[in-house]
Amino acid sequence: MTLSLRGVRVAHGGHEVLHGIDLTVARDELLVVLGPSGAGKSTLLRAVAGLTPVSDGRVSIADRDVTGLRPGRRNVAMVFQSYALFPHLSAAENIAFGLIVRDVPKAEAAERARRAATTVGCGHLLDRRPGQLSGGERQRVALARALVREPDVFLLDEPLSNLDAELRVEMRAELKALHARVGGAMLHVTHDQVEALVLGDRIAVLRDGRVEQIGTPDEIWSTPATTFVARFVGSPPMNLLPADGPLPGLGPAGTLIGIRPGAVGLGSEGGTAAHVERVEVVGEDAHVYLRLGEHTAIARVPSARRPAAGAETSVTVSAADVHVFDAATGKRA
Amino acid sequence: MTLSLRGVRVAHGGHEVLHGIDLTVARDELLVVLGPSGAGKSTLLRAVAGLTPVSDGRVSIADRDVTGLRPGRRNVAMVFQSYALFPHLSAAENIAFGLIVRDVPKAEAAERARRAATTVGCGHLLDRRPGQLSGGERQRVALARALVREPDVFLLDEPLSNLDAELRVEMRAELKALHARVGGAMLHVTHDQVEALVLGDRIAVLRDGRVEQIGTPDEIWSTPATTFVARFVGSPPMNLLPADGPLPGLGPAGTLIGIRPGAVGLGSEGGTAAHVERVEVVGEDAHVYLRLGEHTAIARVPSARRPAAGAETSVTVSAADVHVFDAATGKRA
Amino acid sequence: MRLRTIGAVAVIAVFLPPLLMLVAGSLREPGLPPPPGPQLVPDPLSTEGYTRAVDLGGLLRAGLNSTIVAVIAVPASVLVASLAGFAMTQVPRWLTNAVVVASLAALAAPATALLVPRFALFRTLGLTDTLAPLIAPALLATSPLYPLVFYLAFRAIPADLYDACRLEDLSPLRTWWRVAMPLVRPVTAAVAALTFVLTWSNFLDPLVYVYDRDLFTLPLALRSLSTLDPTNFPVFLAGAVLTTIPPLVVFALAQRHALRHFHLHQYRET
Amino acid sequence: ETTDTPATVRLLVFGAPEELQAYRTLVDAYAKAANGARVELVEASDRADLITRLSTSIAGGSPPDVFLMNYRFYGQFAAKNAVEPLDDRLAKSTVVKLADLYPQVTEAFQWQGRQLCLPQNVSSLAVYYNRTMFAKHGIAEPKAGWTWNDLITTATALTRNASGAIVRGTEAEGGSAKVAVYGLGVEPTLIRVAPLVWSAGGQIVDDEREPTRFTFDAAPARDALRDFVALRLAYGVVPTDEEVEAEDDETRFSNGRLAMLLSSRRVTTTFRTIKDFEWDVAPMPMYGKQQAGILHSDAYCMTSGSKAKDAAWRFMEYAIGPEGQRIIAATGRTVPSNMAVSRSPAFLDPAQPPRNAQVFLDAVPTIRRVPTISTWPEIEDVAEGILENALYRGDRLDDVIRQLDEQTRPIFARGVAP
Amino acid sequence: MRRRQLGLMLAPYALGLVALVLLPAAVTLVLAFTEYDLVQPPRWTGTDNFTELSGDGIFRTALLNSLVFAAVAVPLRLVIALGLALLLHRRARGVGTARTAAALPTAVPEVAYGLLWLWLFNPLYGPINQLLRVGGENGLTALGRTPPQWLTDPTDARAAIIIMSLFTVGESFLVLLAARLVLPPEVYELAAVEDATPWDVFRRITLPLIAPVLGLLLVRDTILSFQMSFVPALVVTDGGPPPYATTYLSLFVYRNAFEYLRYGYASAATMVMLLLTVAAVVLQWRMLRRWQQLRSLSR
Ligand SMILES: Nc1ncnc2c1ncn2[C@@H]1O[C@H](COP(=O)(O)OP(=O)(O)OP(=O)(O)O)[C@@H](O)[C@H]1O
Ligand SMILES: Nc1ncnc2c1ncn2[C@@H]1O[C@H](COP(=O)(O)OP(=O)(O)OP(=O)(O)O)[C@@H](O)[C@H]1O
Ligand SMILES: [Mg+2]
Ligand SMILES: [Mg+2]
Repeated sequence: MTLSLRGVRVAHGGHEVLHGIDLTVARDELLVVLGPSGAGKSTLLRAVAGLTPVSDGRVSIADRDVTGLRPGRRNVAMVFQSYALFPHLSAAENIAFGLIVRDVPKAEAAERARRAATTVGCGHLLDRRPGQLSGGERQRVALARALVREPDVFLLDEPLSNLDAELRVEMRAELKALHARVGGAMLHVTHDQVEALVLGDRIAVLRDGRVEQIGTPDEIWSTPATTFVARFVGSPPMNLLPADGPLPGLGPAGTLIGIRPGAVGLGSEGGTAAHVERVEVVGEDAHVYLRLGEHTAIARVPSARRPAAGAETSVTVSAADVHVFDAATGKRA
Repeated sequence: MTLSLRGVRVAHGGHEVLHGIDLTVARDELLVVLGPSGAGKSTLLRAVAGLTPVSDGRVSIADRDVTGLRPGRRNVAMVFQSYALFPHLSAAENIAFGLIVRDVPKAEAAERARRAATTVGCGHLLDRRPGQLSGGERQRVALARALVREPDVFLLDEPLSNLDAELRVEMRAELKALHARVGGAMLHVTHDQVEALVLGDRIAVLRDGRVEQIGTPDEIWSTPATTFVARFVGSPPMNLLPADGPLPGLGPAGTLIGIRPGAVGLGSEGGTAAHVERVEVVGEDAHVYLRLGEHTAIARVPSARRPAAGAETSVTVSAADVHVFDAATGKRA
Repeated sequence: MRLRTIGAVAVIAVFLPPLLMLVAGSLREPGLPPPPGPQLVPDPLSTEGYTRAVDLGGLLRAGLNSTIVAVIAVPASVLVASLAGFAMTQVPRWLTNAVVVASLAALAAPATALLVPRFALFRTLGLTDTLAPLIAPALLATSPLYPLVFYLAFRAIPADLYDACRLEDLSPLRTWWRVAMPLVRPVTAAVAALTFVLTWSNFLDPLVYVYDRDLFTLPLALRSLSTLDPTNFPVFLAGAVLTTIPPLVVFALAQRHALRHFHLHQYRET
Repeated sequence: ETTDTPATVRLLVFGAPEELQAYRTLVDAYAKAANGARVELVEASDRADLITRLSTSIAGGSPPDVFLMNYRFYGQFAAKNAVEPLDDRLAKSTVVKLADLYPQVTEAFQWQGRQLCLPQNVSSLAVYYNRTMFAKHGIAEPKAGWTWNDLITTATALTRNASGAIVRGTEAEGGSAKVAVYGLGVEPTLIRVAPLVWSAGGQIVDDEREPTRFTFDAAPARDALRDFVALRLAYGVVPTDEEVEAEDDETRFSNGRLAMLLSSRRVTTTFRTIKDFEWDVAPMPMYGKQQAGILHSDAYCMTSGSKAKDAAWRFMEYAIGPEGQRIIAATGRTVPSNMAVSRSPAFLDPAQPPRNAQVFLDAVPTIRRVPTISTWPEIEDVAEGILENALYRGDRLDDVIRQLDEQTRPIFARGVAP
Repeated sequence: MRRRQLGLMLAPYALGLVALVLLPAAVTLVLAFTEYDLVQPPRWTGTDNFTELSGDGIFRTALLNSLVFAAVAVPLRLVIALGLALLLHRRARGVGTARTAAALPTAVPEVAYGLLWLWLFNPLYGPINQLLRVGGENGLTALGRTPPQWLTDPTDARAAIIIMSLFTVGESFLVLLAARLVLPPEVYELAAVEDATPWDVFRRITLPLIAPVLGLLLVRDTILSFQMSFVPALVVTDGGPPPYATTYLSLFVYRNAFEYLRYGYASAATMVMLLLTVAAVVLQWRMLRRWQQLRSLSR
């Protein structure tokens, strides 16, 4: 059940939102779509589902051109960013909806709905209406509704955004397990890079309606194709400095050097002098905001070894940790 | 403008959701409310706003008992988890709504709305209706709408959940700056612990309608009051093992020992033997899922130094990193 | 809340008295010279008006006919209106516009302008002097207003819900039944109650299309009672009260069971 | 059709429920008498309903076979050939002869020399009066030969306030609210004014047969109109329009607060329920030199589109015959058109008020009628509005007459004469 | 299949619309150019009927009456219906009863309703005038005026017909109530938090959100006001007081068509009535658009 998009363009009333997307999701692959708010992630999913007409290009599922096919014929399941739960149906009925309308026997549908609900941890809420659920609970119901079927393509639009960390980790594992069991192409939109890195077989980074880079999490992480990808993936984002800036000798002139905060060493001898402007403690880690002359940089250090705000320190970077980008195009050099 | 809750109870049709919440948010303090999905976070906010009646207890704002007051008289601004944007108004009109109904002159209201929108990065969307915005864009409009006023209390219900990491970091900084400027008590609901740890002056961890612990981020992190807080804050969550389990000698018998994944040392000599079941790479870090006899544990190591799945390794833990909990009550021992 | 109750009481105080007078009048004893003005509590009280109204006006038979007509026409109207209203949200824009314009034009056509051509139509079909012409307006939902009302209601449902249905490959008919209809229950209740009243009080149609006294509906029977002598006015009023009771019950039921507050939008979508 | 399979005859009538009940009895009796011939009664409530039904069904091609219609309104159907002439059938009939009926009324239904409808009743105006009240105040009851002056004197003497003192119900003298009992009730309509005009030897239209205009500008008619209007404006013996709207004349009479009422036979049924006082009828007073009454009459008409004319005719024969007339006379509402029946106890029944029912029969020879041109209903409607304002508001007589003329002339012009 | 199903869903209504309304109405309108008395076949007369109408004083009066009625009653009725819907949309003690009470006058058969008001308006004994006379002397009101002569004074009679029509707003009321009930509660919660005054809530939230329904009802009421005044005028005032104070177009048409058998002439009047309706609707539409544009300008 490969899913492939060829030159897909989508416009919202004259204003083009997707500018020719090429994308292939292999059978049984989980592709995470990552991108800033407003990049066109939801629009991409809706185009695949057939809910938004494409103005140009082709969508095919399992080698079948579905561009002109109505949504119901594409055999996809979707979690809407807005959940789109039916307010008049209980959680159980919402989840079983797709089965019931496909004439799955009532008892079987109820049983499968119950199982799906239990998987996403809302088995105890089956009798409630959406109006009586908390935000995260609604999202789980929406997720269960998509998971209960076995479609060719799963389209999940930020399905975990309203869940807490623990549940999210659990859900990720469940999603991965489910995908392994059921197969089918899975397109998972998220803005959470951890989720993207952990979950994705590959990641597509979207920016302003264009695919900026596609690759495995490792590729995306270790060889970001552009400064945009480099900064977008990773939190705090990668530091970008001119090669002839405060940390010279790490890249050819006219390029930008990128250093992830974790690769910024602090306090060792012989480094570049830096001023600590602010320190944020995030559990075991601390984010240290540094001033290097006229430039700023962030370092991530274990919070036990963090400098105090206002202190002077020194910065060392090993050349192996440096990414080099063309200053003009932002492309990886 | 202190906000204080005394024994607040809220029931949804017979089913009690908040079981007596005591909470004080000092003037100019930012309190983050953290808790799993369904814990009652939104309900708490709604009770403060006066949208959900409390069945017992008292809410006071700036030393004024507001329990019986209608929402409009409490001078709070709120971001709803579901945004609650007016579908018929443009983003600009949505943002300016609270000003317009307070008879702020049109021009001034428009100007302030524009500024607020720019702050949250949706200045270019002012003429759009909510239906023409992406999920994250809607959320930003909702946020701008709350920030445009200067109320006694800000109530933000997961205001950043649909934003990407970069924007989120930006927004956090903006929120912090705004709060520093405007003052007032701020109650910020989130399920994102990083957000909680970075943003909060203090954090209240909610569980099943009860406050499990309140404290500064540091207190919550370094001295979690219960195993629940310990596991909930931190991702991957803290490992909990019986004191007389695979890693003996770290706590008195009958207790549980808690070790954060980052504190689990791998591969050094003389440790306890462990089997690597699975490895998740999350950028610079790797989460290593370990089997220790009949127990499991997670270690967080730099991804460069991660073991391979299936490998045998050894685990060492320094006693200083160990949290000890009562096995029966889950309370910190 | 308390204010609302005061408002409600005020509404009752304004709207109910005229009808109480109707009831009071119906309880006068027929045959007495009529009083110069209305009396709030008639003296002597008598229910003879009711007995005589039922006899003289043939109210039982007429009530049965009215009931038959309503039982068929009201559900049919609601069905036609809601189906058409739903289809209008799904068909191409130009067609929707055409139907809206045609409906407004139909609304504008006065009943008197339709009587004669319709009579010819029904006669050609052999339907005069049956109840069919009285049920026929159900074909256009009793009034073209109602499909339009349904159309607006269906249009206000968040598009995501329709999208979810399209994904599940639900046919329009099933989307209508399973999702759209349950979400507009207050509208359905209102339209059902209103079509009931319109059908129930339809006077001109039976006057023109029905000859046989055995097919008379309540408004005709009532009209006949209205020609009674002034001394028998209570009889007419009793008939009016009896005729008003079913719509009253329908309104009460509609407002009890369906016009409750309905949480349609309690989820993320604006 | 043959006599073996009698076609169903549709009879369109209007009336109050009791009246309709009488027609049902008639139809049933006919069915029995005619061996199961079937007549389906199509019931309308009032004249407007009846005309709506009749016209739509004629237009739709399925008219009733027989309908009942007042002579003042049948003209529009007659002029459009919607009514079947009956001369041939009358000539052949062994059951009904025109001579059995009052000629004054059969003539009303002749159109261009042909008999179109068969009248069912022949009513005329009479003065209903409250005998008990007359006795109480010691005032002589009206009797044949009394005059308009007598009427005014009597009415003035009977117009009294709550304490029984004679008052004059004109606005000038302190408001009409004080009047408790009025002397006379009369409607401001053409058919109430016309008899006065005729009595004075005048005409209401320029040509009885082919009228083109009202002639109230000529002396006797003008005077009659003036004297009619004076009832309210000069003498104050009739209730104000406000009072009439508050309580119509029939009700006022029934409640014992109106001494006399000018009306046709129609109100008899209602008045028979009066228990508090005795009442009776008197003939119309003489306004001018001669006695003059005005015809009130309905007739059975056969539609020319009927598909069961023979059967319909047989029913009409029955309805106009003694049997049928007796059944309808029993309602008390009508004066039978069949001379024999009208003189029988079926009508004159002394056990039932009014005792003096003979008044109606005595009036028949003096009865006249308004023109029957096709647009007469419109003319009456227009005239009514003008007369109402004349009586109650006191419009200037010249204006009234001018308005009557101007507003009706085009309608006269459109009319088709018999 | 989807298309066909939608077609089938629309079909009954479309059939009813065409067969029961549009075609019959078209036939009637064609007859406006004929002389037709419902008995004899129609005779083509071109625009004669319209020429005659233009000189017909009764028609002009009826036209004026209808326009005045529409101009006064339509906005009032809509405002009342909207007020009722907004007052009674939330649950509280007595609201259920009040809803039924407000809808009830619509349920009373028209004939009875007319007669009922005939009582209420009774100039001497009617409760309305009795109420107005409270505190006054000699049958005058407390202000020393004579109470309105509902049935005999032309202006008062017109007012009476309008007042009657104000009580039968049940239909608009119920439709608006239903429309209000399906509005999203969350935006109202937000408005509550922002302490928007009821007026602001009404003007800035409720009104724009139910504007489509309101617009539809406005059009419908305008259309109907040319027809609706029929039974009350017939039963209560019988077109009077003279001269034709409450003769509305609908009554004029009815009388001419069915009482005077001038169907062609009545059709011509109907045609004028329709044109007038269209003009009114178009006018309203343009005004609403102007208002919307103004609103968007003021942003
Ligand atoms: N109207 C209601 N009726 C019944 N139960 C309700 C209702 N609203 C909320 N609840 C329940 O109350 C509990 C708390 O809900 P709340 O919305 O406060 O959770 P939350 O902490 O905000 O969760 P989330 O992070 O998922 O938004 C949940 O278990 C929810 O199911
Ligand atoms: N109906 C519409 N009309 C006009 N523009 C629209 C419409 N829907 C979406 N857009 C615009 O298209 C762009 C892409 O929207 P989309 O919803 O795909 O973003 P997204 O990547 O899902 O963002 P988010 O993470 O915030 O949900 C956005 O800039 C949005 O404003
Ligand atoms: Mg999106
Ligand atoms: Mg919540």
